Amino acid sequence: MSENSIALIFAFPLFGAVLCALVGRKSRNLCHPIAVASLAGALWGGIETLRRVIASEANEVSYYFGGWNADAYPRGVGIEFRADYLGTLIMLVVVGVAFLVAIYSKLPVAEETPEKEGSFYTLFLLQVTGLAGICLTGDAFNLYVLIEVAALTGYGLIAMGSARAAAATFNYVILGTIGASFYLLGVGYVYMKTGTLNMVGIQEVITADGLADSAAMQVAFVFICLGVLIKMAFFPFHAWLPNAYFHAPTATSSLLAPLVTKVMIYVMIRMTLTVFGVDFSFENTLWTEVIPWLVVIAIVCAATMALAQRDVKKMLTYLIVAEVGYMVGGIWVYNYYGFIGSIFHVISDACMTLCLFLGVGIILRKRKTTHFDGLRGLFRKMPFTMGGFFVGGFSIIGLPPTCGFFSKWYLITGGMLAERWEYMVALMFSTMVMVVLFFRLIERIHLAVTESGENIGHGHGDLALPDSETFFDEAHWTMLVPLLLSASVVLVIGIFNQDIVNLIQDFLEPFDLPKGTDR
Amino acid sequence: MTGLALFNLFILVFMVVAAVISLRVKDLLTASVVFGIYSFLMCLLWAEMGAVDVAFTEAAVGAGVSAVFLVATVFNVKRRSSD
Amino acid sequence: MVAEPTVVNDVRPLIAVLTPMVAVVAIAWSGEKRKNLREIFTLLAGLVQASVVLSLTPLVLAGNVVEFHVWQIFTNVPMLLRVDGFGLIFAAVASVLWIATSLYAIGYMRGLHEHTQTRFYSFFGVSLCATMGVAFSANLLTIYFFYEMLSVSTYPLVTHMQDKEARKGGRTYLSYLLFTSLCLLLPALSWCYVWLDGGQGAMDFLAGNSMSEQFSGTTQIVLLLLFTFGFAKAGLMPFHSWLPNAMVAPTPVSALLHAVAVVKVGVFCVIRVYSDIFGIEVLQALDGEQIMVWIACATILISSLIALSQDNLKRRLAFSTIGQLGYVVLGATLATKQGMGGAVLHIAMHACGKITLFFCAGAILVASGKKYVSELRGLGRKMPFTMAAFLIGSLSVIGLPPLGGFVSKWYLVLGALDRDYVWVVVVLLVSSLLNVFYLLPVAVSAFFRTEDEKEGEGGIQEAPWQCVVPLSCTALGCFGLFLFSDVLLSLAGLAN
Amino acid sequence: MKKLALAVTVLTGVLLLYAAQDFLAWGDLQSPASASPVSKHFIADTGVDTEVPNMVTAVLADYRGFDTMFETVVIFIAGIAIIGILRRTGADADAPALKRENEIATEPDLIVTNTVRLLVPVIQLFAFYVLAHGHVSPGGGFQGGVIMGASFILVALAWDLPKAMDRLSVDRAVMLAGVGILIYAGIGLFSMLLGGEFLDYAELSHVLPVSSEMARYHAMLGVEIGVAFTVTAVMFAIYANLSTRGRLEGGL
Amino acid sequence: MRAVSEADSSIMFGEDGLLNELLVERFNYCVYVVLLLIGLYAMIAKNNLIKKLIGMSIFQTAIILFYVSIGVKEGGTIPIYVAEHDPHGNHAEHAAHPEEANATEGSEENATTATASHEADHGHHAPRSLTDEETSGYANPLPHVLMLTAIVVGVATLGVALALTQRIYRAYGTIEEDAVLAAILAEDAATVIPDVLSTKPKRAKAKSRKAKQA
Repeated sequence: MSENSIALIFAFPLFGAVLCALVGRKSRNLCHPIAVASLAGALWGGIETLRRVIASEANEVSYYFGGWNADAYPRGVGIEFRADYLGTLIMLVVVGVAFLVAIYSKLPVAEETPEKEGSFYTLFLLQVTGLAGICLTGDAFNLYVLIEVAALTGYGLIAMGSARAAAATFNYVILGTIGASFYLLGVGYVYMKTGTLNMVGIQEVITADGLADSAAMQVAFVFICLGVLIKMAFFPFHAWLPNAYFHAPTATSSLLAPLVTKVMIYVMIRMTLTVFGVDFSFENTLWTEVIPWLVVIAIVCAATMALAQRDVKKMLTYLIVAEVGYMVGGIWVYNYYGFIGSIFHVISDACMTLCLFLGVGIILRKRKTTHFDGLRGLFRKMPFTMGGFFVGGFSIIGLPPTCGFFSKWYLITGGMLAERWEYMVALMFSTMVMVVLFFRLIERIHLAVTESGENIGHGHGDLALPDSETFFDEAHWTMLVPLLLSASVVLVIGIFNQDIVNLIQDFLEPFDLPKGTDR
Repeated sequence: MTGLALFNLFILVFMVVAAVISLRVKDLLTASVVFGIYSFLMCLLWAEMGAVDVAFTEAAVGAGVSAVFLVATVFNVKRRSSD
Repeated sequence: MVAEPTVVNDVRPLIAVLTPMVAVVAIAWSGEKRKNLREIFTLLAGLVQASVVLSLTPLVLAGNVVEFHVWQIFTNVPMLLRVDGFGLIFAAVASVLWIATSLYAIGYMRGLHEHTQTRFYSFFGVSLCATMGVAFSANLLTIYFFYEMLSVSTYPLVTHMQDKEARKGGRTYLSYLLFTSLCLLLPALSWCYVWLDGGQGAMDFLAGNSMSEQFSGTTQIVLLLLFTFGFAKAGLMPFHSWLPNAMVAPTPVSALLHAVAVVKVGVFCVIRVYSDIFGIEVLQALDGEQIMVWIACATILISSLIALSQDNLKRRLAFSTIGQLGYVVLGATLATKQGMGGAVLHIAMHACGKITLFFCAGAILVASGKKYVSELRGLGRKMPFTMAAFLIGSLSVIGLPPLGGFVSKWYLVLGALDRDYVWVVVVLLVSSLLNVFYLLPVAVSAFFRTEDEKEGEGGIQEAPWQCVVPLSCTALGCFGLFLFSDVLLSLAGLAN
Repeated sequence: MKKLALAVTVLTGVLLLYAAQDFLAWGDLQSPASASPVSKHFIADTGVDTEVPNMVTAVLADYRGFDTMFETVVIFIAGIAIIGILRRTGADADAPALKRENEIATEPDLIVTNTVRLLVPVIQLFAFYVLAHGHVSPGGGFQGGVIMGASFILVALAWDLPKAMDRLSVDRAVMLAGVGILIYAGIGLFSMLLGGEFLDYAELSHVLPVSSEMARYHAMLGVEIGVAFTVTAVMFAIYANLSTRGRLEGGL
Repeated sequence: MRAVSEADSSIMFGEDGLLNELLVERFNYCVYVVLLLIGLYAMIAKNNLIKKLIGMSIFQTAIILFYVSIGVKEGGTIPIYVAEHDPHGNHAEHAAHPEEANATEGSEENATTATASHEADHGHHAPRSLTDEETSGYANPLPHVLMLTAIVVGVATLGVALALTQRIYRAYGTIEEDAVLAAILAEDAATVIPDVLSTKPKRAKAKSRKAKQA
C-alpha cells in the first residue's frame, strides 16, 4: 500500500465525497464522520508519502498514473505526480488543515447551512482533493484541471451561505475564471513551444532549445504569473477575496482562507523554480524590476485597508491579502533566504490563518457578531479560545517563538540580502499595522473603555457586561479542540522550525540561488 | 483547398459577428440563441481542422446544453438587459 | 568578557527560568477563591528561584560558565542558556528582589482591594521568567525571544486598571517597545545573521567579535545605533517616554518591573551588545562612537531636569530612573573596563535604591492615599520607617558613601577618566547635584516641615507590615551592596 | 469600469500580438507540439499500447485518464454545487416566488410532444451508440452522456419537469452521478489493488481473460460508461434546478 | 485516404495551397485573439450578469480554438487510424499466414505512398508502431484531449455561475451588476450591529452602588 500512498491521498477523499453525496440526502449526520475518517486516511497517506520522500535518495518520489512510467515510455505520455519536499510539505499542510476544519465544522455546518450537509461535505472533500493534487502534480495541464476542481468547489462552498455570499461569489467566479483561463493560455503557449506538458520535460526543453528569449515563452510566463496572481488575490486583483470569505459560512472560510491563496503561492514557486527555471524567471529584467514594487504597493495598501476595518473577520481577510504580498515578495527578492522565507511562510501562514479563523468562528457563534463592539470581556468568557486566537495573532505580528516570527525573519533576511530596502520597509510597516490591529483587539476585549475613550462600568475591572456574558462559558469541544491544536501547531512549528527549514534547504540546494556569502 | 479556405474564412468572420451580436443585443433570449449559433460555427471550424471529437463535444455541450442552460436561466430572470 | 572560560553543562539555568512558569500554572489554578494558597505559591517560586540562582555563584566565581542547550533555533544558532558573572549578578538581583516584591505586593494589593489579583500574579510570574531568560541568554536570538516575551507579558500589568489612563499608558508602552524591537532590532539581528557567516560569529556572546573585519566603520555605527535604540527598554532618549506612562500600573509593578526588571533588561542587553558583540577594543577603535556618549549624557541631564518639575511622586521617580539608566548606558559607551564595571555595578546598586523608593511611594499611597510630593509634609512623623527608608534610598541613588550608589558612580568616573572625557565627569557631578535637588526635598519636607494642623495628631500610621518589612530590607540592602561591592566586581570578572 | 476593461483588454491584446511574432507556420509538421516524442508516441503507439483506433479516446481515457477522472469530478461538483446553491432551506424555503415575466402556456403542445415521443428513443439509442463506439469513431463517454442527458431535457422541455422526473428524479440523478464516479475511480482503485499504479488498466488482465492491451481497451469502455452515467445525470440535474429555480416543479 | 489525396493536391497546386494556408493561418490566429479580447472585455465591462457569462464562454472557446490550432498539421487527417493502421485487422487471417505478416513488415514504407498496395495487405498486420511519415499523416491528438476537458470545465463553470445568477435574482430582484451593488449597499446601511453587550442594567446598578457609598 505504501508505494501507492500518493494515490491514496486522493482516493480517500474522493470516495468519501461520493459516499457523502450518496448518503447525504437520507442520513445527514453520517456525513461528518465520513469526512473526518476519509481525511484521516488522506493524512496517513500524506505522512507516508513524506516518509518515502525522505527515504528516497533523490529526495523526490514520482508516481505515474496509469503506469506510463518515464523509463518505459517518453516522459509526459502519462500524468506524473512528483512529490518533492516542497510539494509534500504543503500537501501535508493542506490535508492537516482540512482535517482540523473537518472536526471543527460539525456544529457550524449544521447551524449555518441546514439540510445541506451532504452537498457541503462532498464539496469540502473534493476541495481538499483538488488542493492536495495541485501540490503534487507534475503535469502543467493536470494542474489546470485541479485548479478548476478547487475553484468550483470553492464557489459552491461559499455560495451555500447567504445571498450576500452568492453575490460575492459571482465576482469570484468571474475573476477566478479569468485567472484560470490565463493560466491555461500560458500553458498553451508553453506547449506550443516545447511540445510537452510534463513540468520536468518543459524544463529540459527550455534549457536544451534555449527558449529563454522566445517571445512566446515570455508571454506564456507573464500569462501564467498573471493567472496565478489573480487566483491568489494579489493586491490589485484582490477584489473578490474579502467579501467572499467574509460572507462565507464559518466552516468554509476556515477551510479556504488558510489554504487557497497559499497553494497558489506554491504554484508560483513551482513555476518559477522548477518549470521555467531560475535563469528564465529571474534573469529577465522586465518583470524582476516591476513585481517587487507591485509587492510593496500590495503590502502597504492591504495593510492600510485592514486598518480601516471594524470587524474582526473582515480585518482578517485583508490580512490574508497583505500576507500574500509578503510571500510573493519573498519569491521576487530572488535569493536563498527569500525562498526559504516564502516557502516557510506558506506553511506557517496557513497554520496561523487557520488558528485565527477558527477563533473567529467561535466568537461569531457565541456573540452572533464579529464586530469590534461585540468583543468586550471575551477573555473572561472564553479564556482558552481567546488564548488560541491570540497565539495566531502574535504569530501574524511575528513575535517569537511562534512560527510567524521565523518566516518573517527569513523574509527580512532575504530582503536584506537582496538590498531591497523598499520591501523591508513595507514588511516593517505592515508588521506595525498588525501590532496595532491585534492590540486594538486586545484593548477592545480586555479594557472597560469605549473606542471614543469614556470609561464603562465603575472601574476596578468592571467590564459592565450583561450577566449572560460575564462568566466562564467556553466553546463546544468539537470547536475548541481544533483551535487549540492549531495554536499548538503554530508554536511547535515555530520552535522546531529548524527541522522543516532543513527540508526546504535540501529542496532549494540544486537551484544554486544567490546566498550572499560571496559579497 | 481554395474552397476549404473560403469556407474557413466564412466561418471565422461569422463567428466574430455572432459573438458581437450575442453581446450587444438587448434581449437575453436572442443573445442566448445567437451564442448557440456561435458555438455551432465554432464546432464546424474545429471539425474542419480535424478535431472531430472536440467538435462533437462542442456541438453537444456548447451549442446544445450550454444554450439550453442559458435559456432556462433567462426564463427565470429578467429577459431584458441594460446593455 | 571572560577569556576562554571552562564550560559546565548544568540544568539549573533552565530550572531558574522555568520556576516562575510553573508557579503561574499553580497560581492560575488556585485562583481568587484560595488567595492565601495563591500567594504562598508566588513566594515559594521566588524562594526557589533565588536559591537556584545563588547556588550557581560558587561555580561562576571559580571562573566557569554554566550552559544549557535548549534547542536549535537556526543552523548554528541554538537556544542556549549560559550563566556568566554579569548575567548572574542581574539574575540574582532580580530574583532576590522578586521575593521582597511579592511580599510587598500581598500587602499592597490586599490593602487597596485590587481586582483580578490572580491575573496580576500570573503575569508577574511570566515577566520574571522572561527576565531570567534575558539574564541567562547566551546569544542575541535567545535574548531577543525573552525580550519580546517580557514586552508582551507586562502589558496586562501596565493596563491592570482597565480604564482609559491604563489604555493610554499601555498604548505608549507597547508602541514604543514593539516598534523599536520589531523595526530596529530585528533588522539589526538579521543583518548580523546574513553577513557574519550565518550567525555564529555575530550571535553568540563568547564567539568573540568579528565585527571589525566584516563591517566598515559606518556600518558598525549604524548597527550600534540600531542596537542601542532597538533595546528601547533602556529608556535612552528619545525612546524614553513609555516609562513615565507605564506608571499607571500598580506600585509593585512599577517597583520591580519599571525600576528593576524591565528597564534593567534594556540596559543589560545594551551592555551585552557593547561588551560581547562589539567588544571594548572595537568600540575604542571605532570613531564616531562618541555619539553614544553624548546621547547618554544628554539623557542623564534632560531627564534629571524633567524630574525636578514633576509633582507626582511616581512620575518623578520614573524620570529619575531614566537618568540612572543613562548612567548605565554611559558606562557601557565609555568602552573601558572601568566603565563597564561601573555600569554592571550600577544595575545592582540602582535596583536596590530605586525599588526602595518605589516601595515607599506605594506604602505612602496605601497608608495615606497620597500621591503628590507636595502632600508629604510631615509624613515622617506618621510613617517613620517608610520615610527613613526613603531617605536611605535617595542617598544611595544620589551616590553618597557608605551606600551602594557611590561605588558604581566612582567606577563610572574612573572609566570616563580612562578615556580622558573630563566633560563626562562634569556631567556626572552636575547630575548628582540634580539628584540631590529632586530627591532630598521629599524626605526633608517629610521630616522637618510641620504638616498643616487640620489632620490631627494620629500617632504612627504605617502601611501594613507586608509593605514595611520589604522596604526596610531593601534599604538595608543598599548598605550591604556597598560592603560587598568587590564580590560583585569579581563576579563581573572585572576586579582590578 | 468600461475604461478599466478597455485598458485590460488592450494590454492583453498587446501581449498576444507580441507573442504572435513567434507563431509557427500553419500546420507546420516540425512544430515542437507536433514533432515532440510525446505526440509522436500517441500517434505511433496507441495501437500497440491499447489497440484503440481512436487515439483521442485512448489518450483521454488511458494515457491521461487521471485528468479525465477529475474532469468527471468537475461535472459532479457542478451538479452538487448547483443543487446546494439553489436548494431552498429554512426561512428561504417558503419565501414568495418572484413571478416570471413571461409565463409559458402550461399544457404541452400536441405536435411537440408527439415529435418528442418519437425522437427521444432515437436520441437515446444514438447516445448509446456514441458511447459504445467511441473507441473507433468520434465520441465517447462525454458526448454520449450529454446526448443522453439532452434526451431527458427534451422531455422536460416538451411536457414539464415532473414528467421528466418520473423517469429520472434529481435525487436519483445525484445517485447516478456518484455511481458514475465510483465506477471510474473504482476501476482505477481495483487496478491498483491488483498491484499496478492507480488507473493502470493493464493489471486487469490478471482477472480478465485477455491480453494487457485488450484489458486497457475494455477498461476504457468501463470508465467511459462511468463518465456517461455522471454526465447524463448531472446535465439533467443542472437543467432541472436551473429551469425551476431549484423548486423542481412546473415547466420552463 | 484523405491524407493521401490532400498530399497530392498540395503537390499539384503548391502555390495556390501555400497562399491559402497563409491566409487561413493569419486569419485563424487573428480571430482567436479577437474573440479572446471580445470575451475578456465583456466579462469585465458588461453590466448584465448573463452577458458577463456569455462573454466568459466566448473567452474560453477562444482559448480552445488556440489549442486546437496548435494541433493542426498540414495535410493531417483526424486522429483516428485509417483502415491500414487499424490495430484490429483480421487476426484470424493474420494468424493463418504468418509469412504474409512478415511480408507486410517489409511493405510498410510504400503503404503510405502507393495507394494500390493498400488493398493488398489491408488487415493482414498485427498492431505495430507507426513510422514517422505515417505519424505525420495524423493531427496531433493531445490538444484535442486537453480541450475536451476544457469544454467540460467551461460548461460546469457556466452552470454554477448561472445558478448564482438565479440566487442573486431571487435575493435582489435584478441581474444588473450596478443595481445589485446598490441593493447590497442599502442592505449594509440597514443592518445594525446586534447589541449583545447592552450595559444599561449594569450601569444602573453601578449608580445605585455609588449612591449607597455616598
